[in-house]
Amino acid sequence: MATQLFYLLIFPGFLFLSAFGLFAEYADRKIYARMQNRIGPPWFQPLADFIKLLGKETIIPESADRRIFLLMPVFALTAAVTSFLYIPMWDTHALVSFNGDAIVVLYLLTIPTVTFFLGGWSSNSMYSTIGAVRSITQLFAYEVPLFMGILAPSLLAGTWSLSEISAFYNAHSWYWLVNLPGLAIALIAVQGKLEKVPFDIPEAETEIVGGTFTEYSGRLLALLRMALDVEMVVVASLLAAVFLPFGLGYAPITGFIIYLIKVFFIIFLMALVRTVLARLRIEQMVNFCWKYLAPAGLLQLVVCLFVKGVMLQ
Amino acid sequence: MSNVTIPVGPQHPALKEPASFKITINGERIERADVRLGYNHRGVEKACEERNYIQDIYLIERVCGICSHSHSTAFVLAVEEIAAIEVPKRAFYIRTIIAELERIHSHLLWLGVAGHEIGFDTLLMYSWRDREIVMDILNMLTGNRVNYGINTIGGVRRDITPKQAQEILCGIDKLEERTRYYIELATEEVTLINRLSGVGFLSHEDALHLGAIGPTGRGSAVDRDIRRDDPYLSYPELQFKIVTDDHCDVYGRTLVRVGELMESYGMIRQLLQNIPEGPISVKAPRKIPAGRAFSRYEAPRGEDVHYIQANGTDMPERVKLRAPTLANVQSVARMLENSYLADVPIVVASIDPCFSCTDRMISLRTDGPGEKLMSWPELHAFSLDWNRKNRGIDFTNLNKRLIEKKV
Amino acid sequence: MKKTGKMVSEVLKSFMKKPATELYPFVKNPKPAGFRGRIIFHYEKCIGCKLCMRDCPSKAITITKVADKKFEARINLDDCIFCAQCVDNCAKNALESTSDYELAGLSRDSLKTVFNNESVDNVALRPEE
Amino acid sequence: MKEKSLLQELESKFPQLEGKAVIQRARRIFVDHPHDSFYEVFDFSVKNLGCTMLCTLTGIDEDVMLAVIYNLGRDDGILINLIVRVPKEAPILKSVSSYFPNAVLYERELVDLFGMKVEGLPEGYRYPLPDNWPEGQFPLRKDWKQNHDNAGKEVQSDV
Amino acid sequence: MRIYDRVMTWARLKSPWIIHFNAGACNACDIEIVAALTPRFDIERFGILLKGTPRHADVLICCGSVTRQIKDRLVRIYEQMPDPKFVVAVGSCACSGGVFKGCYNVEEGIDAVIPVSAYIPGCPASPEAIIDGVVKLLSSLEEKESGRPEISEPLFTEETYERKVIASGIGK
Ligand code: SF4
Ligand code: SF4
Ligand code: SF4
Ligand code: SF4
Ligand code: SF4
Ligand code: SF4
Ligand code: SF4
Ligand code: SF4
Repeated sequence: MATQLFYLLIFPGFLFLSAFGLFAEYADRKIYARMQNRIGPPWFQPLADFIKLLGKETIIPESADRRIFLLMPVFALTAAVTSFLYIPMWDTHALVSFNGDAIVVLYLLTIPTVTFFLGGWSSNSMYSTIGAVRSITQLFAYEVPLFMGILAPSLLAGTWSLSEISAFYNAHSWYWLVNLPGLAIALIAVQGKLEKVPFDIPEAETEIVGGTFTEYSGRLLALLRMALDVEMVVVASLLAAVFLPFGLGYAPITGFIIYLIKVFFIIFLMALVRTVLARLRIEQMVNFCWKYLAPAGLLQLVVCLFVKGVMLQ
Repeated sequence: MSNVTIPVGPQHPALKEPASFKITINGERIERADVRLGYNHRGVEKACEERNYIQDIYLIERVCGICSHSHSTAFVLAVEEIAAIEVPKRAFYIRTIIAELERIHSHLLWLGVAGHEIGFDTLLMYSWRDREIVMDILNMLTGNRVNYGINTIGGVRRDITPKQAQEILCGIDKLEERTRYYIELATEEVTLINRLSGVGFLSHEDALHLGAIGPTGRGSAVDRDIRRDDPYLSYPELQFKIVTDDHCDVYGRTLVRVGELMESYGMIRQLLQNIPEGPISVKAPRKIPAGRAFSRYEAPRGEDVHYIQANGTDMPERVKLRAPTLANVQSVARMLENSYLADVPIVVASIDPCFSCTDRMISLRTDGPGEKLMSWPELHAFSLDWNRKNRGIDFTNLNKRLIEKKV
Repeated sequence: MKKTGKMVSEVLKSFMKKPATELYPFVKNPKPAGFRGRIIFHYEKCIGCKLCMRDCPSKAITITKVADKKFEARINLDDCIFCAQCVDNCAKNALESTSDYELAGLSRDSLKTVFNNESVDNVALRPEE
Repeated sequence: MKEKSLLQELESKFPQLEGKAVIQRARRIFVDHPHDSFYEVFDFSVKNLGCTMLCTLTGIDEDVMLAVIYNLGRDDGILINLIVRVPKEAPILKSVSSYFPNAVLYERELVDLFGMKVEGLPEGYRYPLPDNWPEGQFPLRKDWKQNHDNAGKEVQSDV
Repeated sequence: MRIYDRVMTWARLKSPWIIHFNAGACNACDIEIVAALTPRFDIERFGILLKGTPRHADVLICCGSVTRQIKDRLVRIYEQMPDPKFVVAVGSCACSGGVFKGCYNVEEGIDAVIPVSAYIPGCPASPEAIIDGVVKLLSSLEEKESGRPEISEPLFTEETYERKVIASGIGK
């Protein structure tokens, strides 16, 4: 029980993830700034933002649905933290794993989006409502390619458990190369999940102010931002585990460093995507996802099946 | 989702300046757009009548901080016409150089803002970084980054030294190279093109009918440019072409603006090459004889019109200004019809609106399909009410809080 | 050719390059000669003609007589628009435009500057400082 | 000269304009005209003299009369400025927004700042002035004064 | 609680999020504010982020001479910001009305409507001057900030507010 609590609250649970999330946000912002040829924030910036928001007045709009408005940020954070427990880091084993956890993680990762939707909807402000509707619309569009992108490797590995997927690729080196197109697909789809350019449509500042988050302030906003940060780490780790499954099984320290390098590499790629692209319109985004991204994901699935067939012979 | 009205502005991230657009949407489509201006009305015209001509130059310069030189030049040109002042040629050249530098700064600024509106912040960062080159040049020539204060009645206040001329040319070369890159970017980057083309469509006929001017009109193939049609300053002596485009959408307007940038570089080179020697100003009387004059000026956003009536004292009898944005606002409402909510910022930005000189309001009658018709006062009341409840501070609640505290 | 990700190479180049940022408050770039910043007043040159007051667009400058042939200038930095018209108007060069632009203050009173004959070295007396 | 021929065309159509229309300088024609046939002149200028844009409407307070200048622009840069005067007591104009949609804005400005009445002006929001601006205050009229005291401070009145 | 206070003060000084509001400015100041965000000046170095909604902002960066139309919006934005909050007036117009002082449709500066914590003169205030102003504001807070948010009183009630609008000298 005690160790489990330790896992859940300290490492790799809440505390570690929070710190990691904040640092990842820093890395993301810094890389973004450097790509734009400016200096960017200092290293403690996300932490300062977080603490400052904790100390600010929290305004709950008159017309908002209080309970939902208050609960949603907590839900978002919890879901994001929980999903991390299933993801293998340096070992081929995650803390918790069972056959099918890949699916569970993907579902857990949709929870923050749904909570953003509910939170935005409950704030009962026009901007938030539109942001909320957009975030749900977009969820349906990117979720399918994301699933296909991530499921292709698991098909090839023949298991639905993330740990086993890692183990499989670790054992059969170079097979992961087959999945690189899947990485590209997932990278793009994930921008939607994290609400970043080109899919930051739900919070498009120039159109609908702050989107779903317009009415949030103070502590609640801090939690929401934290949830997004943690989600970023989880997603990066997930992609690293599934698509870059090499260098596993070293001693914890070396393994951890390799893991960090992979995660930051993924974060770098994500920052690159958002630096060079313009925001799409919601209907362009849906179109793009169904017309190009989903078929590409399908193709990836077929390729994986084919490779598997060859391999079995 | 049924019809929802969202107010955009007057404080809204997409608008650097106050104006309020009331947009009725159905889902993501716009059914109706109303524009309300006037938030920036400061009463400049009245104030001009209460100040002397010298003070007016600075006041009028501050009608707008982007085309500050446009306004002040249009003003001094009209005053000089009334007083029949023979302005030295060199002064005209210097004014023209500043005018074109201003156009460069304004168009680069627009490019960045447009990038920002479509969520392409990298473009904002890059184009504004490059804009600093021209800001430095202006700072060097005039002593201020914006609101240059270079004009005075009878000429200009500062000369351009050969060394400065050299620096201008050097900066222009750098900018030209960067602009090439932006042109490449604008014609090749797919996400950019997707967000710009087909958006904010304004047909050639509509543009003519609604009197669209400047890049807004030229992006719809309206071949109008005061620099050629009603030449002033040193433009008659310059070789340049008027950039037009027949895309009739935001993309067309973008191409016009980057095209004009290239033209401006050419013009500045010609000006610096041919600038005549001589004095930069003549002494002007403080009291301007009675008379009237209209001056027109092609500002970065289109035609700027000034009317001055003098009555023989040192203060004008009447100053009237018509800024380009005012003429283009009507076109915006037309462009917004039937476009996506996501496109509002970029469409509005595409006329490069500046309301500080404009501030008036228009109403648009586009009755979208299936729309509940609301009378004006109704709509107004609805939006006010809505605003109170959802966005604005609810005063009633504040009152309650206050009363509770007191009791 | 139309393609996406046109900016990748440019962006990666920027990533490796030194940022374009100037480290302003820590490193100060000199302003160009002729920069129009804070106006200062040389009291010994002033003859009290008040031409500077006449054309000031925002009525920021006031010259008052403090003693025989001695004049004091008040320049309200919160009003002044740094147009330097007063400098142009002054035939005696009693006013001068400096390149000082770091003028922010926490109260409006701190923005009222007074120059009088006690300030021997002609430095602005900013009340508060 | 283009301006001359335009002027002749105008004068041959409206003989009463003889001597009222002047070419102030290249590309600037001023037509000072009594009120009764004003809209015919306007119509003629738009339809037959090639005026394609309305640059602006300029109101001027001339003591007992209010003057309005209609600045019509041609594509070649010639401005035809038609002046009309209406008495301050009953300043009534007709809307020209059917010719130029843009005119709505300029006319509203006249309504707001000069207190003109414009017939045929479509319904809409108030002018450049705020909604809570008092009735009957027209800031651009010469006799209008702000109740500011000399220091530029507003006089506080307890309304 | 002292540590709490110190940490909070530190965080607050390192993370001033701003919202920009144009209260009838000529645009030059607005542009200089945006320019301060771009690579050459990059105020994200100080942790400053520009936010679109007043709910997320700590500092209201305000320029312009406050026209009558915009006045109630300005108050509304100010009221929507969560405490603690600060207002910075950028440009001569915002400080005092500048050249527009005495125009019939303007108030005289931001502080005629809402309390202002720092004034940055200039026309327009250059990005450097804006950075300088923000740094001065922050260092002054460092000295006196207690760390705990004070909840500010609402400025106007509906009635007093309306009265103020009506009362403020419209021409006779
Ligand atoms: S430029 Fe961008 S960051 Fe600045 S106010 Fe506008 S939307 Fe917000
Ligand atoms: S909008 Fe026009 S009337 Fe209003 S202050 Fe500006 S110039 Fe004057
Ligand atoms: S139209 Fe815009 S840019 Fe031109 S003077 Fe007016 S405000 Fe300035
Ligand atoms: S159009 Fe815009 S930028 Fe130009 S003067 Fe008017 S408000 Fe300023
Ligand atoms: S010289 Fe100047 S100060 Fe002296 S009387 Fe003449 S105008 Fe006045
Ligand atoms: S113009 Fe010069 S000499 Fe005359 S009062 Fe002003 S400062 Fe003194
Ligand atoms: S610089 Fe301009 S505003 Fe300032 S005091 Fe001199 S004349 Fe007045
Ligand atoms: S202070 Fe000057 S530059 Fe800034 S908004 Fe006012 S007039 Fe424009």
